[in-house]
Amino acid sequence: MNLAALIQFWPAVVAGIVGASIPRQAKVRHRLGLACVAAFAVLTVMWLWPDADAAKEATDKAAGEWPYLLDLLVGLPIFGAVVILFLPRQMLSTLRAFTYGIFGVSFLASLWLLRVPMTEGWHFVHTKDWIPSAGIRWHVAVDGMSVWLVVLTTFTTPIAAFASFGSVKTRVKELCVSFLLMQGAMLGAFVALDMFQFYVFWELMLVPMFLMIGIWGGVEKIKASVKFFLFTMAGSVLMLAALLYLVWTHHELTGVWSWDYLDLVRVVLRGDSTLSFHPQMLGFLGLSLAFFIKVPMFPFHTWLPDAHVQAPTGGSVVLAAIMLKLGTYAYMRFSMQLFPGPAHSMAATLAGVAIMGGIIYGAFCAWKQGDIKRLVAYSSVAHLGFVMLGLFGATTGGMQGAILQMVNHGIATGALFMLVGVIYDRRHTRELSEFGGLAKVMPVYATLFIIVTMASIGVPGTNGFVGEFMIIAGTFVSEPLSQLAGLQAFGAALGVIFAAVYMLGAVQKMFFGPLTNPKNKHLSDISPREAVALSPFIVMIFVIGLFPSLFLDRMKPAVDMNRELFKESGGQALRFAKRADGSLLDESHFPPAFLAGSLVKDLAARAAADKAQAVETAPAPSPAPAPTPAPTPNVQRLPAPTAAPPTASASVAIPPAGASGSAAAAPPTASAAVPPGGPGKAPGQPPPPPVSPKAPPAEPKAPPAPPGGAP
Amino acid sequence: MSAVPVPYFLVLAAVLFLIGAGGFLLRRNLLVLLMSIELMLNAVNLTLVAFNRLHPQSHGGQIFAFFVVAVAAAEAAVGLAIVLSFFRLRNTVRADEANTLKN
Amino acid sequence: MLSTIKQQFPATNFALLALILLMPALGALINGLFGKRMGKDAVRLTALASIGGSFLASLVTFIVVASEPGSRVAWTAWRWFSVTGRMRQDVGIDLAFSADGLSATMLLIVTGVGFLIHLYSTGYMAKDKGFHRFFAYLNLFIFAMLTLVLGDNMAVMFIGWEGVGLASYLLIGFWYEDEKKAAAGKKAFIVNRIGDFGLIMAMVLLVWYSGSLRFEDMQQRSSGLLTQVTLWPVTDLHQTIMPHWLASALTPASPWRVSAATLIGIFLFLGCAGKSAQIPLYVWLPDAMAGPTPVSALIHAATMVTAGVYLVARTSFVFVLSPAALTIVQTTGALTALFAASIAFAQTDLKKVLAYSTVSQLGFMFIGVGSGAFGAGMFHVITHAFFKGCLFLCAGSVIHAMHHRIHDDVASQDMRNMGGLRRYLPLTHATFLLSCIAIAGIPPLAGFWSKDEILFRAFASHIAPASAAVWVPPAWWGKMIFFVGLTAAVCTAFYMFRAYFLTFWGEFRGWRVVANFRPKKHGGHGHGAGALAGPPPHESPGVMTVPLVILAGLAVVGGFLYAEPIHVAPLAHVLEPVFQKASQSVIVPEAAHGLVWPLMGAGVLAGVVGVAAAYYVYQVRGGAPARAFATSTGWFYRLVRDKWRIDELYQHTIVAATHAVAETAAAFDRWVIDGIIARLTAGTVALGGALLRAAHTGRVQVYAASMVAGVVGVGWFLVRPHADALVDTSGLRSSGRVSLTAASGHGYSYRWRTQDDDESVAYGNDKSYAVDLELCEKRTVFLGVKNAFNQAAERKYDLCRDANVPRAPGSQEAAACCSLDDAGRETAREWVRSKLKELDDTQKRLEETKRAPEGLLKSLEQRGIKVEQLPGPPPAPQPPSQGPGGRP
Amino acid sequence: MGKFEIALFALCAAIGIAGALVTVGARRPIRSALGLLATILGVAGCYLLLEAQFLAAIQLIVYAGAVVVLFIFVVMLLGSASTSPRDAKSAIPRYIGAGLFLAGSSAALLLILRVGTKVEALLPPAPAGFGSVEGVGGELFTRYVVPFELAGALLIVAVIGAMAVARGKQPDPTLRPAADAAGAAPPGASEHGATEPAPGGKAAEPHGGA
Repeated sequence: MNLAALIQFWPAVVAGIVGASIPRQAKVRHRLGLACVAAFAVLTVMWLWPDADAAKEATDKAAGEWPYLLDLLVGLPIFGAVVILFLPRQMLSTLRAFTYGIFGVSFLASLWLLRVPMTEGWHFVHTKDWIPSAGIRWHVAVDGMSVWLVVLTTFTTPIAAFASFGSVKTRVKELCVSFLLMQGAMLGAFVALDMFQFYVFWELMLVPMFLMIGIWGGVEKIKASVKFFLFTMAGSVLMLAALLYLVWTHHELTGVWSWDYLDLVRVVLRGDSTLSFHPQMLGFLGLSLAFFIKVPMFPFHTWLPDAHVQAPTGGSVVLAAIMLKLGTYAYMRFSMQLFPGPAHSMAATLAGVAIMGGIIYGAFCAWKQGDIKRLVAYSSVAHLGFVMLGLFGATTGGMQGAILQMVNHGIATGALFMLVGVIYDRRHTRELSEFGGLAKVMPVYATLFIIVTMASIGVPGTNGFVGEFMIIAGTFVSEPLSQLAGLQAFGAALGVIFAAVYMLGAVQKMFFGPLTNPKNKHLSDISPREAVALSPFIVMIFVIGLFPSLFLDRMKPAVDMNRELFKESGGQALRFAKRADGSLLDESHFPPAFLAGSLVKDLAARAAADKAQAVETAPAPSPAPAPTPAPTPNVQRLPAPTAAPPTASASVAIPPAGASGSAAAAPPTASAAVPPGGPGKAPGQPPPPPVSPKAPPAEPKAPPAPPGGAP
Repeated sequence: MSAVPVPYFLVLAAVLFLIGAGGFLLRRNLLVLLMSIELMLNAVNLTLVAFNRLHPQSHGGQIFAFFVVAVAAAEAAVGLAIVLSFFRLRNTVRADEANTLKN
Repeated sequence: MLSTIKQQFPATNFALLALILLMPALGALINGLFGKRMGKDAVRLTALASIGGSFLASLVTFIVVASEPGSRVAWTAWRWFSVTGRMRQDVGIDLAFSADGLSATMLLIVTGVGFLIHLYSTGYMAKDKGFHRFFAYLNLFIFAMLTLVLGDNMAVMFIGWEGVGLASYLLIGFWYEDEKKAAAGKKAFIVNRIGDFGLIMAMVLLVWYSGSLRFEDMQQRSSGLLTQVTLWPVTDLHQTIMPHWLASALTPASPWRVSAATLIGIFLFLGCAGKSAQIPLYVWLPDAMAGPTPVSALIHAATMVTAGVYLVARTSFVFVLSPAALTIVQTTGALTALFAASIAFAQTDLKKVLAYSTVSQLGFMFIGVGSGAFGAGMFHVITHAFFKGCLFLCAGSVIHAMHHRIHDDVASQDMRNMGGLRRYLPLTHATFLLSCIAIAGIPPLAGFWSKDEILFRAFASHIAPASAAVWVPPAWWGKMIFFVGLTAAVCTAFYMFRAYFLTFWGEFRGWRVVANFRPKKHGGHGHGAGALAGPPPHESPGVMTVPLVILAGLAVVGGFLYAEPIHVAPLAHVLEPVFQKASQSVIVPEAAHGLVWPLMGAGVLAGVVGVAAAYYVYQVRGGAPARAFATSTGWFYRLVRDKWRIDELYQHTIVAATHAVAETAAAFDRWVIDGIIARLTAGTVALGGALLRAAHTGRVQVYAASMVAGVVGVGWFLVRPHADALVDTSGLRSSGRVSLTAASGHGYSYRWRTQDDDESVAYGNDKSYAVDLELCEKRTVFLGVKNAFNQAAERKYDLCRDANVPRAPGSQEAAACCSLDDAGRETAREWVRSKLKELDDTQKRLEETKRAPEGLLKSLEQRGIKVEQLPGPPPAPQPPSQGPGGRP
Repeated sequence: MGKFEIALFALCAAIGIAGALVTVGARRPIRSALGLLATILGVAGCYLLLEAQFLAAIQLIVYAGAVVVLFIFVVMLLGSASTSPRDAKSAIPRYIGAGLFLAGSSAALLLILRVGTKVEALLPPAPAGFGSVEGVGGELFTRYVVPFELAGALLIVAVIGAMAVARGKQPDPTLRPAADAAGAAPPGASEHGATEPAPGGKAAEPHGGA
């Protein structure tokens, strides 16, 4: 590192000095903390700067993508949680140090994700067989859409832990375990590409949060934690049902059991001809309901205020900052890609719910809350209404805005909850009526609160505005929302006013006006420790506010690909909607980078490898090598690039004689999909006359099977 | 010895069984309950032996009855032990007293 | 010198703009973070230095821009973010700043007047504890205003727009201990936010229609704004959902269509009304007087409120395309001018009078820009900044003097406690008088030139519509605006001089002036009614009076910057090129030029009449006619004094409505949604539990009894016979054969009979039964079953062979099977038979065509040649296969 | 020969049913026990009629000898407390229950009888050695030796269980220090307010924290 290189880091040094000098009287440790935060912020901006990439390009290629990074990210916290169980309960400082150590390592590891240019496909892919017979694998990968959420997790959980260690003195060991387990589970959910694995982490995530609310919670902690758990559990049960049906159909179509997202994406569920693609819609609703409950969307949001009011500060921060994002991220990744047809047609209705139920209704409820935490909880409902609107709009700008708004909401609401925690630790009450005129007693606290309020409202220059504006602009030009786009953009923009109304109302009640309550007279201002805990959020508010393109460029390719896929397979799904027995979207329909790691491809590759190896070791005398018993016999039939829909039965109007004859009569190409007999049906039974969608209505439903048909 | 048709025995066994069941359901004295059980078991044994007589190729029925007797003896012993300790606990043998399972 | 600057700072990367912005930002940061530690002097120094530096840099920029008209300097910092355009292209929004003629002049005003006001407030706020906080906010405000003015695209301007709103929120609520003052700050921010909502919608629309947010691009592509937009009905969705009568009521005969320019114009004007306090959203400005006076001077006179006018001027290319929008701007401006002036009559608080006069003058500016005279509108902004700034600062020094003995905020601003200050505050009196003359529009001072130009252009000019279809205001509209403006001018002159006479002339009503007054040690402030004694009010210190003098001087000289009638308009050739494209479609007929002087005469006359009336009422008659008027029309006077009770109107209508909706929403959420989802489910589960628990009596015999009951139930089921049969209708359509197979059971015997044979048929062992149906024939079959305990059961099956759709037998439709009458049934049978025959022969034809290729395939197979899959569709006729769309 | 057997059967049946009725109906349990004894004897008689000599012997020895004696022993042990007082409170539901039960069982019996009695014919004479000790014993120790052993095990377990339950918990003498054995009242004593000190420790000694 020659001098020149050192010189270019002068802005970071200056920022460090300014940061260190801000607090008037604080321990060196806290000054150092602030200095690091300031310096780090400037470093990230300089490091992520677009044109600086060229220089960094060379170094990155050398680093390459270490496949086990995501396993480390997910595994380390969980492993740490287990190890901590063996540490003695009394040595608080070692417990805390250990937790910080693990968080530090995982944060630095997550920074490695940012060094790799997030091009279109999957990065840091790592697959390992888990339950081969059921087609379940450990399939982790990260792409443009999930990288920032992973970094948000590794960025926010340590801060939440640091803040709650300040106030929680009882059962510290269990607290460390919960935090570590939570981080591991959430990271697992964000990077999982195998639906089973995703489901496992989705459920695992609830346990630590349930414990956290249940143990360190407020007065009605048990009721709130049970309500939180049951709400999410009810949703995820529906999700499991939808997934099972999807996997079963996939097996029906390809004969391969696979839970891999990249395989299930190709499945288009059976569309019952009487109702408009009935099972697809049910599948979509089943899967998305779990995510809507998690987001939370309008009718299912009542668990959030209760959970937040009773949760401890650290729990609240993590719940608001990261766990809610799993709902939106999962909708974007899984619901929109697995069920593009219904997602496309339901977009307008759901956007209406997001606006009326989320943005406007959430704001109104927030305005009338007496408890500051309930107010912030409802404000999260409003903010996430915006995020969901961005996703329903399905435009590149809208979706990028939605992802950015997820990160922004994580930062703004995380900071808000920590601020509420600060005042709660001093006054042990959250009723707004108890406060008044705090600005006089706690000026620094008031300033920080106002800065975060401005971010939450969406004043330009802070991060809130960028996300909201991109979403509103995205809604206006969105194609699935078609005629209603203008009206819905108008409704969303109204949300901007109501946000100001309820946030400023709260600020007014808390900080301004005369200092009436005697208890507030001699409250101590925010302590340096709490200030250091808050500073990363405050800094990120302005970093994202002023340099959003650093974040947006990394997610753009992935968002573009997914939106293109969503629009295209949405159209395809509509065309297949009427098929009686489900169908498989052809591989050519997907960009190759997207399907890279899918299980079916993997099996095919392994089968080919075995065959090659078999031919090579024992050159069998017979000319044509007997088809070696591939692990699943019907795999060969799979990747033939022919027309996706079952050619034999659908195309030929007249079903060939008897099921056994059909294989011969079918055109020589190995039909990609189910031969009309289909393994599922009893061979003896004559194939039911397939419904040819093209049959003119007047003509009787299907030509009669020749009398000799039934064997 | 083959004058008495087997159904007679079956009817007898049925009647005995019904009396035993009635006793078990209606009486409230624990001891009488146990005795009713013994009645029912005897009725069953009788049926077993009767049918065994109908198919005399093997002694299956009788051996089964034999085992039923063994079990009945064990059951009676344990039952009475329980009644004893219950009596020591609640000072009565009325079956209604043992309702700690109530809702 | 100019060339070195140009060479040093190239036009495209004009880093000087960065300097202009950076200085106040740095000042705000330093004062904010380290203010308390630096002490008052250091804070004063940083604040003044940063604004002074910024002013100098703005001066240089102005010179560079003015050197060659129509030029602009730009500085692009970095790509901020990008949104999706209509054709799904990426609309990049950069953090870019540029200064053309308009921005350069605004730069000078903001930094120049800002610097004077900073200087003034170092004196005014000297004794205030929040000294460093005040200057931090003030610098922040200047930074935000500069961003607004220098914004190259609307998004960056929006940063400034809301930044200014935020700064005014902080400054108005500066003394936050007082509940009312803090509430005033909140009100200002929320009302501004309503305006910002309009701006966001305008931006989104502009991205849609012109594909970019940069002012330059929007200007070039402004032709796209003429497309029609249907406002209502937005979608035909409501036809399907709502009942017919409601739907037809909602769909108007012809859908409401309006041009995009008008829609965007209205949204933009909503933003301007919010920021520049026009009719619907002006309510926050009078309350904003709760802030310190220099704040009112800077924000509510010189800079922030004029942002609305600047926006209309900047987006003139939108307004010019839609005369309707311009007329709305013009009319609202006129109405506001008159309305605010009327309120100012009855105000006793000096700052409230000035506040309403600001609202009124803003009305004038909007009349100016509304009638297409963007240059005149902006010129009035400049002159207004001078004299209104001076007026507010004079008011500040008067209040500063009054504070010496009257510490209550409201009383120290009440004109009834002032009077005769001429003798005590000579300098303030002189500057106040000069500014009053200027605002009254008496030549040759600044106010006259700008107001007169506006009234003339309102009277004369009209907009040439882009096409015939565009709505154009009636010809007399301009005249009507002119007269409204004229009356407003008269009122302005009257209430300004009313304030002047009440404050500076007559006897001093503040306290009994005692020459060498020494305050008693304790309780020196005993407020006996009128018995308050005190020293003569003293003039403000130098640091406060110097800005007054400068501003008064500017108010006097300023007029000649843009004096159109006498063609002395150096500022014109800086401003005109900016509006050059827009003013092409603004026509001032030749005949009107003749009217310039007479209209000017009318303007002067209005001013003089106003002043004379004020002099007569307040000086000659000592205010008697005012009091007489007040008593005679009691309720009307009180109405005007209470500002037409607009605040209360809003409070009881809009605000009350939103509170009500919010209340219902919160209650709905707690009781209904939470009630249904959480409590209802929990309740049902608990109820179910309670019911089940009752079943457990704990007594062993009861359990035994229930077991016996269970045995009996199962026994009964096993004992009862169940008659059931599987009906196979696969052959129904072709041959009419229906076969029924009965379900087997222990010791069952079966009996089949049709409706005609009687009960006596014996029970046999045949489990299946077949029947042949003719077309449209209906028959019922009975299945009887008897079991070992010779219990019998029977079940009826109705079989029917319908003409076309083989409905499942046994369902209700079966009764309607072939509901045709006999003749109809016959024809149906004929038709179905013909259809069947036709199908048979097509099948035969297909068989032949298929056989040919298969034979070929079979022969190839025999010869052991593995046939690779044939590319493309197989020869057999196949409907267009749903091949994959493939990635385009 | 036939008539003698019918008479014997009638006698045994009468004894059996009478005994059963006495067992169920008697107020004092000692009478029930004797009723039970009668029934057992009746059933043993029937066994003889059905050529099950070995079983009849077993019946007499095990059932009559051991089980009924055990009952009588326990009844004697409980003394007067074993006769439950006539309780009028829940009489009505009991009679309703009885009525229902009788109706149900008679309906079931009738239904069964309607199945018809195909087994009219007289029984062929039993093969030699049927039901004798050799026959049953032989089969018992060849095909059913495993169940036989299990039955043995079952009996042992039952005995141990009965002893454990009946004996109740004896406080472990080694635990309590000798000093206060006499003075302080046993900790659990006040718990149940049992009037007379029942032999051995309390059944539900509150052991360990709840």
